[in-house]
Amino acid sequence: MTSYTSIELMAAVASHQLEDGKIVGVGTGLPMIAGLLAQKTHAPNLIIFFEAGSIAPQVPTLPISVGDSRCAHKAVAATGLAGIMETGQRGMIDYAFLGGAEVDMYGNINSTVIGDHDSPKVRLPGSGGANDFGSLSWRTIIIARHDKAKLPEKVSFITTPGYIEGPGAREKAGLPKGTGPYKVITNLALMGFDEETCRMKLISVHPGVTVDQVKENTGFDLIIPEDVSISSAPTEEELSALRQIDPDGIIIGK
Amino acid sequence: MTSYTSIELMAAVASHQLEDGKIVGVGTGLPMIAGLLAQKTHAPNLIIFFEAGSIAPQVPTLPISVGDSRCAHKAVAATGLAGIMETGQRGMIDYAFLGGAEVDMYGNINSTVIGDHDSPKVRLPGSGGANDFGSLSWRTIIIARHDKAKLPEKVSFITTPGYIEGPGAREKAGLPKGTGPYKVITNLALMGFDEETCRMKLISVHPGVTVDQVKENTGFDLIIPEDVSISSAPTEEELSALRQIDPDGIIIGK
Amino acid sequence: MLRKGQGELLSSCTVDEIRDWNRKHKLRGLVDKVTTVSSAVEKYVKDGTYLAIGGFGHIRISMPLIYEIVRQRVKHLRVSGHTAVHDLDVLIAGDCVDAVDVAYAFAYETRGLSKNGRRAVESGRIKCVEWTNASLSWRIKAAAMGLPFLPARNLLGSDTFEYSAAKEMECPFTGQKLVALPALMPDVSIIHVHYADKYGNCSIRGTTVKDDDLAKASKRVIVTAERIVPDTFFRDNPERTTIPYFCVDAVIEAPHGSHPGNMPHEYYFDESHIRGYLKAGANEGSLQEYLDKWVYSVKDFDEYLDLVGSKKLKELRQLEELR
Amino acid sequence: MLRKGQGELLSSCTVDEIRDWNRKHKLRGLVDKVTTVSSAVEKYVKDGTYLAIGGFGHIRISMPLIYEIVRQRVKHLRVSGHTAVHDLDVLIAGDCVDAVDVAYAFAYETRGLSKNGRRAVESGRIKCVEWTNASLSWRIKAAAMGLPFLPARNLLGSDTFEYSAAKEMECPFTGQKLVALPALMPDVSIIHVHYADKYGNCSIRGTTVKDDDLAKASKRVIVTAERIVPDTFFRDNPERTTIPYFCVDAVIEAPHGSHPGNMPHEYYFDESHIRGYLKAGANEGSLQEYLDKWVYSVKDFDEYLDLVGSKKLKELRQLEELR
Repeated sequence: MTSYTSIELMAAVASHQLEDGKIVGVGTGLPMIAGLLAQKTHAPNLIIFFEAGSIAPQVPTLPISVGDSRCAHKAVAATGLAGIMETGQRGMIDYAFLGGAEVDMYGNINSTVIGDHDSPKVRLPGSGGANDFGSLSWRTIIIARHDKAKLPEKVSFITTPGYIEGPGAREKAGLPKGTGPYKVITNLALMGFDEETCRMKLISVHPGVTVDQVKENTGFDLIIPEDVSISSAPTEEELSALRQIDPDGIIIGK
Repeated sequence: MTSYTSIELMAAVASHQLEDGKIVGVGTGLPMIAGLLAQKTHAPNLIIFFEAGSIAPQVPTLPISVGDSRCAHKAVAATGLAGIMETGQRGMIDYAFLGGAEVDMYGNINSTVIGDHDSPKVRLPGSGGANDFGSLSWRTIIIARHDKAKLPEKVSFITTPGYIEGPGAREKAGLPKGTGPYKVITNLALMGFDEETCRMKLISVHPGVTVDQVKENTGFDLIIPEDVSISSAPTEEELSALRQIDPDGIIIGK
Repeated sequence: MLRKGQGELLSSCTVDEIRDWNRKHKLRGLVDKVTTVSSAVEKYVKDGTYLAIGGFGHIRISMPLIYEIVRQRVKHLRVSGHTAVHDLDVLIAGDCVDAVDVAYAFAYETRGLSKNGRRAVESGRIKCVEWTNASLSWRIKAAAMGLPFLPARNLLGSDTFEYSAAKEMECPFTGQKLVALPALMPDVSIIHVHYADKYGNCSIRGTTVKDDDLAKASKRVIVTAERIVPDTFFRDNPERTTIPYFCVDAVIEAPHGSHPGNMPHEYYFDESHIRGYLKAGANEGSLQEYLDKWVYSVKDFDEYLDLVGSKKLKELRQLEELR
Repeated sequence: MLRKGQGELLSSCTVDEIRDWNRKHKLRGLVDKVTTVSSAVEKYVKDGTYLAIGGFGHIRISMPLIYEIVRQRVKHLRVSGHTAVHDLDVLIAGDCVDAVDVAYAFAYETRGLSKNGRRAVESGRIKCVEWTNASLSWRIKAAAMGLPFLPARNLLGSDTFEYSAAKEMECPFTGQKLVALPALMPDVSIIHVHYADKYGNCSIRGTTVKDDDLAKASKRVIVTAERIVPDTFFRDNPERTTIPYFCVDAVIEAPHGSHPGNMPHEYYFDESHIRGYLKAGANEGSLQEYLDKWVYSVKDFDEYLDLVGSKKLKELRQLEELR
């Protein structure tokens, strides 16, 4: 059996959510890796947008920032933050691929602050482009660590709205119709959202993980359907592509 | 005595209204000629904007359109209509230099229609960039032919607002403070606007023209101050510059 | 009391409609979009289409597409007339147009008014809604930004406002009066550019007028290009991409494509052709003769260029280069 | 009921003020604006200035100006933090900053959080108002367009909105709920570019982030450039002018000016320098040692580059060119 790390597995599972011939806006870190992996495997015509303004680049080696020169390498167009987010605002970005410190049962994301906003316990970076991508793209894919603290019933601060308080809440708030969280990928499982209740539901557990383990490590009542499958392990092809993308193991580990 | 045409005189008088080191947005025809003449005489660092998007060009020969390649020749920047008008909207355009089919006592300009809008006697081109330049620039300079029909008490259609109905009307309408018509140059005279009433007033009559002639050819009660002067005739230097700008006499005549 | 213009909104889709349109109909991948003028017009330009044209009325206009629209006898177009000149006038001559969002139209700048355009409006054949060049540019920019409207500070206090479809509004922060300009999303835009690749990336030299925003705002975009170049042209210098490929639905190579208009850095106006056209516009008979010769009797733009002649094309290039 | 964010508006001038400012203070003519880093900072960056920084936090940032602001011990800055990274962090280290309009700050992307930045916020030394990258970009664009606000469709339904100074509004045409973003007009912007001429025309390669709008939105703009070039560089290809000269108040030539940040097409990150800085940020003592060595003990950016060393600078260029 092939050996792989938890991060490699997450990257592979994440990459499977992306379709060929679609546009994805990716954030720093694992989302970037997953996008590049999809391009090298099942989605060669997947188009990546980076928020600083680069459109469809040919990323030559792992970038450090979503705005650095690697991310704009051989792009077909160079624009800016407004240019990217306006493209999203008019419905051209299919997938937003975001990370978050906390994600709740409605897919709301916190990346701003733990504790009181004005005298915080932990100050996090803030929205960056996450709120913009998450508000304006059709489908938001979220990557997070899986434990009770990171997946609470309610995030302490909604940096990027998911389904907010449930069905209809996004539309009522004024967000574009038909948008919202789509998938959540953690180190334990792949999850989606229940169409009726907008609550997070389990889709598959990663190889070697049990449904009970997932439940125990989730801070809210996760919907468990009858047909929970097992996430596909990364293939040899995917693992070798990952090592090409991040040869120094900066994100996927050594 | 130097001989010159009425158009040459108007171009020279118009050019005198422009200051060195300022920005002017010019319309097609005589305004363009007057701007180029100012650059070649007393205002070498006058900056010309053309509405199609060209900034500070070095116009090599008389353009046919404000958007043609002559108008963008050796410009320092090429942008578009929005780029030019947004620069005006934030208060960077000092002078707008416009023509008009009708101009009334408050400096309102009609270039849209004579007669009823929906079944017009004469359909004219419309605003183009005139309403934009005239609304957003600090000072508007207008060039028109001088007769009772072209200078009526009230224009039949306000394409570009002057002082509308008098003092305070621009501000009340929501137009930026401190803007409005500044000078009117016709084939008979140079006029300005009375600060208190916002009504057009005579400044100088062109050489050989009497104050009575001006009054007779004006469709409203023009304010005649005590100290009406005589407009300076174009100098030899100005006439030779005009012939360089328009060697074929397309606008200034043969 | 906040006023509103009494003009009709000639194009009515909302931002949510355009989001859905973009989701369903606009290709995202890098796909070869090279086609022909006739099939692009056949596919996208229907009777009643709301059409916008790139360039500046007689500068950088797509004449192959305009002639083909006339040749295919498309009717009832509504047209965005931000400095519309020869582009709109030829469509009016071909009786393709019912209504115009006018900023500047029916005239040829220093050459004066167009008898053909004036006749169409004064006879009531064409309906006019009034705007200004900046208003139309900002309406297009609103659509390009995915917004239902943009605020602005022009138009206020004018009859241009009264005969537009704009509204007054109050600023949520300062309380000051502003004009609200509704987003303009053309059904089809036709844009002539200097360089395009087969995917639709485009580069424009000189002023863009409003074509970067126009390509983003439109449901369908047909591009003609002086030259089709490899995509490395853009990938080597992504700063020069004026229009990104995913805005564009069809690409056609069309050298001299702006004739008799000016194409910056390529060729200047064919003044004798334009003056001949304007003279023909004096009455319907001579105008139809013009169209017979230059549009209906030629199969396509290549045949048209043969009629213009290589000598003339060379002269126009020399004129542009100030030789 | 339309909601409004409870955050403070850290910059408060209105569009009418900015129009008056632009009328009185911005030069229109083509005037030589070349100066030095120290005199530009002395002249324009005062205690309490609202500052915006071009580039992307650690990419294309003007380090000569940032170091000089620290060196001149400017205090009580309010800073626009759209993906603020090393630029803001060094200003915080120098105790120059009181408040931040945060979109992204106090962190170094894949390198993780900054202890220095976090400490400043968690101790209450720095006040945060929440925004997003697009919100700040659109606020800047509103000012660049001469508008008091721009509508948008982000921010809604989030706590980011609640802790911002944005407001909800209704679209005058569709009635739909939108967010209204107040214009942001920085007192001073500092922007590092690839090419500038002495008048202030600038060209940026790669992504512009928001610097074209930022230059237009700001009361004062100080530019550092990798190279000062003759104005023919722009006049020969006016398409490449990212920032027109009349936006700019001061121009300084500063090769390697983004070090230790990345400058696209010029040099990549000096990763060991940045990691050393982040390590020094663990406590105030080591952070002050860092500033002593790299900022206070050097006279200017030339001396700083000598400390970095030619060998390192060459390596960073090779790294950028993927050699």
